[in-house]
Amino acid sequence: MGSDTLFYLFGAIAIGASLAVIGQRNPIYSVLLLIASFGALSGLYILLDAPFVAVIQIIVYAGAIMVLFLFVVMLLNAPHEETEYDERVHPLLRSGPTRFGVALAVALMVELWWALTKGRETGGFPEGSVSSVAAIGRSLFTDYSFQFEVTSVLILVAMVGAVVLARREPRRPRSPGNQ
Amino acid sequence: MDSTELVRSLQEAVPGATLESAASLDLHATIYATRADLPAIARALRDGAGLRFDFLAELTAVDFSPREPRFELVYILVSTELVQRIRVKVRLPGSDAHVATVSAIWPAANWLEREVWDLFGIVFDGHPDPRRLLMPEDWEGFPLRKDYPVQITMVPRTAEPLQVTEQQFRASVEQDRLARK
Amino acid sequence: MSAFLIAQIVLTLFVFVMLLSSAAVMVYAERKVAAILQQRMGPYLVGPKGMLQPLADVIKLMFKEELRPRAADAFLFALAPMISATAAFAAFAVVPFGAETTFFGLLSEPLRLQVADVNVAILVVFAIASMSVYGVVLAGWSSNSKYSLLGGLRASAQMISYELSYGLALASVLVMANSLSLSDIVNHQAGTWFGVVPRWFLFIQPVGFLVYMTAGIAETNRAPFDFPEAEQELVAGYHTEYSSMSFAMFFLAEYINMVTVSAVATDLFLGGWHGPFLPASLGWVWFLLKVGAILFFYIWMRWTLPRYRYDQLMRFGWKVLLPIAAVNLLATAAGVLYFGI
Amino acid sequence: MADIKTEVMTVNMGPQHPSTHGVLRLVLELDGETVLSVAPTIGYLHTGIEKTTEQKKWQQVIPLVERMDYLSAQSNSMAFCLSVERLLAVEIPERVKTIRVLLAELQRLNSHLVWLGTHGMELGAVSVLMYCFRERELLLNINELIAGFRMFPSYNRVGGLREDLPRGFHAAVREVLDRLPGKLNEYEDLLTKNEIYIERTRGVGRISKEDAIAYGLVGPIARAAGVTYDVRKAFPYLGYETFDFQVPVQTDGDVYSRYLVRIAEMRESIAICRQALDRISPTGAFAIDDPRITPPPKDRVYTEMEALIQHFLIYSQGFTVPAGEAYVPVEGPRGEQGFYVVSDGTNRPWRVKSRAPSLLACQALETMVVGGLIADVVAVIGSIDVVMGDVDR
Repeated sequence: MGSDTLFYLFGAIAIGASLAVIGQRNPIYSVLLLIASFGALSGLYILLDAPFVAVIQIIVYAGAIMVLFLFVVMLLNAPHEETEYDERVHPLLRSGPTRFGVALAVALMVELWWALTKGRETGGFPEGSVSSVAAIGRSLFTDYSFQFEVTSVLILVAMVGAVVLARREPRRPRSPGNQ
Repeated sequence: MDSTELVRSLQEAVPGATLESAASLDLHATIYATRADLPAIARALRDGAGLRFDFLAELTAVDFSPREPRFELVYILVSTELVQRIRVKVRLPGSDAHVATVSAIWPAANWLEREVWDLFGIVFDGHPDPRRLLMPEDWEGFPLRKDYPVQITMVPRTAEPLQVTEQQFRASVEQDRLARK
Repeated sequence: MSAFLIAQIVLTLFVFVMLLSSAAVMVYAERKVAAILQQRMGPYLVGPKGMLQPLADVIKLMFKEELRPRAADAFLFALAPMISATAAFAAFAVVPFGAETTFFGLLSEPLRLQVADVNVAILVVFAIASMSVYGVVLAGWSSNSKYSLLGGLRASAQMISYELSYGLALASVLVMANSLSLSDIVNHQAGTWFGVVPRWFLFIQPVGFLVYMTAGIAETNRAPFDFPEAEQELVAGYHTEYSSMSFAMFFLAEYINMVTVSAVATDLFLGGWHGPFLPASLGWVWFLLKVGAILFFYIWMRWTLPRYRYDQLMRFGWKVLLPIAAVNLLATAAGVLYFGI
Repeated sequence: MADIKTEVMTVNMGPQHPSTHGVLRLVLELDGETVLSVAPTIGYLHTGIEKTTEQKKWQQVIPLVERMDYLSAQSNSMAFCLSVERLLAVEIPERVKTIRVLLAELQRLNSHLVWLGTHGMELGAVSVLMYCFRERELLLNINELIAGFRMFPSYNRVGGLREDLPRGFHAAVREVLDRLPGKLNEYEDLLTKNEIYIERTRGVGRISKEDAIAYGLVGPIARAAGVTYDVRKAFPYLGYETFDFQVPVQTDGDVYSRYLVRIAEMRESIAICRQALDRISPTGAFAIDDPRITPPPKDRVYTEMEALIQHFLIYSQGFTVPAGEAYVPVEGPRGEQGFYVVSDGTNRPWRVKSRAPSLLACQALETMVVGGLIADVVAVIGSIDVVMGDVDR
């Protein structure tokens, strides 16, 4: 099997699974399809001769972040998406968050188109710089050290924010007298 | 402390209460109280100086049917502080067997009173949770009464196997799904 | 088709069969060791000294009826044990278990005793281990049983907490060996210091080894960290509703995961197949001995210690183990920079 | 800021669950794994023994009451016999009293061993169970030796014992008593200083001294909370005042304290057993000499007409007990235990009520469990040592 076939296979899985993610009513299935999509993506990375990135993709996204997603979905015990809207109304005509979603989708499309056309102009990345772990490490801590540190700080801020948001006042246990 | 002495100190703590001390074979101080006086006496027994019966060891009833008054409630109390025991008894008529609860004074009485209600049908006024304790909730009759037959064939309904059809089961599961949605 | 390729295929099949039988051996060893610890007989009826007991168990499990709760999610319920078992087998693929050998001249070029030699092997083990949690979590969720759900929730929380320490403990070894390939790491540990002490990373990285083993036990859901099943609390946790072969797959996965964790620990910290007295071609004997010792330790722990409590484990993971692992990594990196090991 | 909305999960723990000690059912409301409320439901083992006793002759009640609290058979039947003997106003021989003390203490050891084993197993230390049952086997062997029955010997009789002690009794008991202290050290090695065990039990299932008294808790649970009440010391029976022993007390009222109290109690029981064993002569009176109550020895039944008639009367008619009521408390393995017995002067009891320490312990479960985790529920149920046969009767 040539690498072209593999590329189309993984690509099809990635796109198909991603589309199915938003088509699912059951959030658990959505999460699983997203994982499948990540798996296909990491297959694509391997085809690009970047096994390190592929494995990291699995460890970080599929192995850690999606487990958290699944945890939350299970904890909320929401087997089906709540459908508040009337099914007969066309999605684009519905109010509130849906319109916002449509706007976001349009923005994403435009960005994607822009990025693809731009990418073709610059001609992609230099060869061989992504395959070796040492090379990745070196470029992260030399050429891109500022970006790396900024990202770290950003994640730290997000983490602190999450802790603050999720913190709850300690629940007072009910005493047996007052129930 | 023997029963006459106890009666005297109780009488001081609850003036106007009708109390009588009774002979007992097992050397337990035993007193009879009336239904009306019970809450005041219970409080005095727990808090009174020289009494301090903080520990309700046992609460049960005896059915003396066909004698009237039919029921006798028995409270066995222990003072862990002064190391003494007392037995307080309350006579209840069979026609209207009810008495004030003491579960606010001794929390231990909660289940014990439920058990007495369950098995003897004695009502405890003001009980926080007046349900059956040992028998199934839909049981009829009070098994430890003397007029309750020893051998009966009564099928507790809660233990009957649930007979549902396939469709009913599916509908129920679906309903549950909808409810959880 | 070259002899080399055939050898490779045979090797792969061999590893697969060996893993299957290692689970059987583990079941027998677990029951026998537990029995000895508890001063009783253990299995003794089936076969000599009860050695065929695992076989009897397998046959029994195969002929059991496969039950599925009516309200369960059929697809995921069937999928979950497969994920567990597949992940367990896949993780071992990149673990080397012996030096390169030509099988006494049968092969023209030396064959590495490893199913797939990937240069990021250690990360692959780690990635697959992190995927194996899905089997447990999905089993818990799809059973539509509250105890199973609690087991699944515990599993996911536990995995996330312990993967970090696990990864950091691995990283400190990677820094020392300066490679991501398990074979390189093992070969880095060949030889001895002063002619006596083997050059195992265990002696330079005792803290790393402890962290790795603790996190490894938590990752494989073994006592005293077996919260997802915790039969005294959650009945049987995530596999409460499973029966027959689907249950057997979880069982199999648990034992194979133990073997994998032990094998990786041997490669990382105990010098893999390097050892005195034996020629290099028989290195796998040393490997087996070391893995066996760690597995015995696993069983010993299980039958001696009470179970930890779930929140205590989480607190321990985040507040004790993770800082220790992080400090250890920093110290290792500093040491490597300064001494240039 | 508004709370994140989380759903409370209702979990049915029992009546079929590996660690609810039989058929106790707890309806738990959980927030994550934190217990918000617990509603114990009992009655699944309700066999109506109290009603049944009213149809039985006095001596027929003994095997019945032994089956209530199936881990302390000897204590049950002894407490019942003491109450009936009080009604009959008979004084039993000194030797019988001492034998009863010995048997009751052996029963306490037996019960505590089962408790320790199951408690250890529920916390995941499975080997402790095996070790404890190994020693319990020896105690059951003693039951088998004296009565031919291991769990429910029915060896106590109103007015004494069924028969004299068998040959070799002293040696058998002494062997067990010599063996036990070392084995207790073994259990303590596994648990007392075990970091995981301490973390699992210390501060868990705490109950205050005041609550313990108010909820009618007795025995090791109350003594772990600082209550010094022990029937053997407070209201001595069977000559307990002549024995030299301590009542172990802790003050924390948590699971760990209960464990320490029970372990210390086992050591005290061994001491009492040794003292009792020294006092018991190998042969001697084993029942009162009262033809109304005690059947004549077998050799006289076979040779004398009067003895045969007496034997026949006791086993067909039973004996009558004067009208009245009696309650003699004893210290069973689970605390104050006793039978409130009412007689109407006939050969059958009018009412027998067992004071069930386990029932009240179940009731207090709520105070101990709420606010803890689901794993603590298991630890607490184990630590209060409920016997469902005693709860439901």
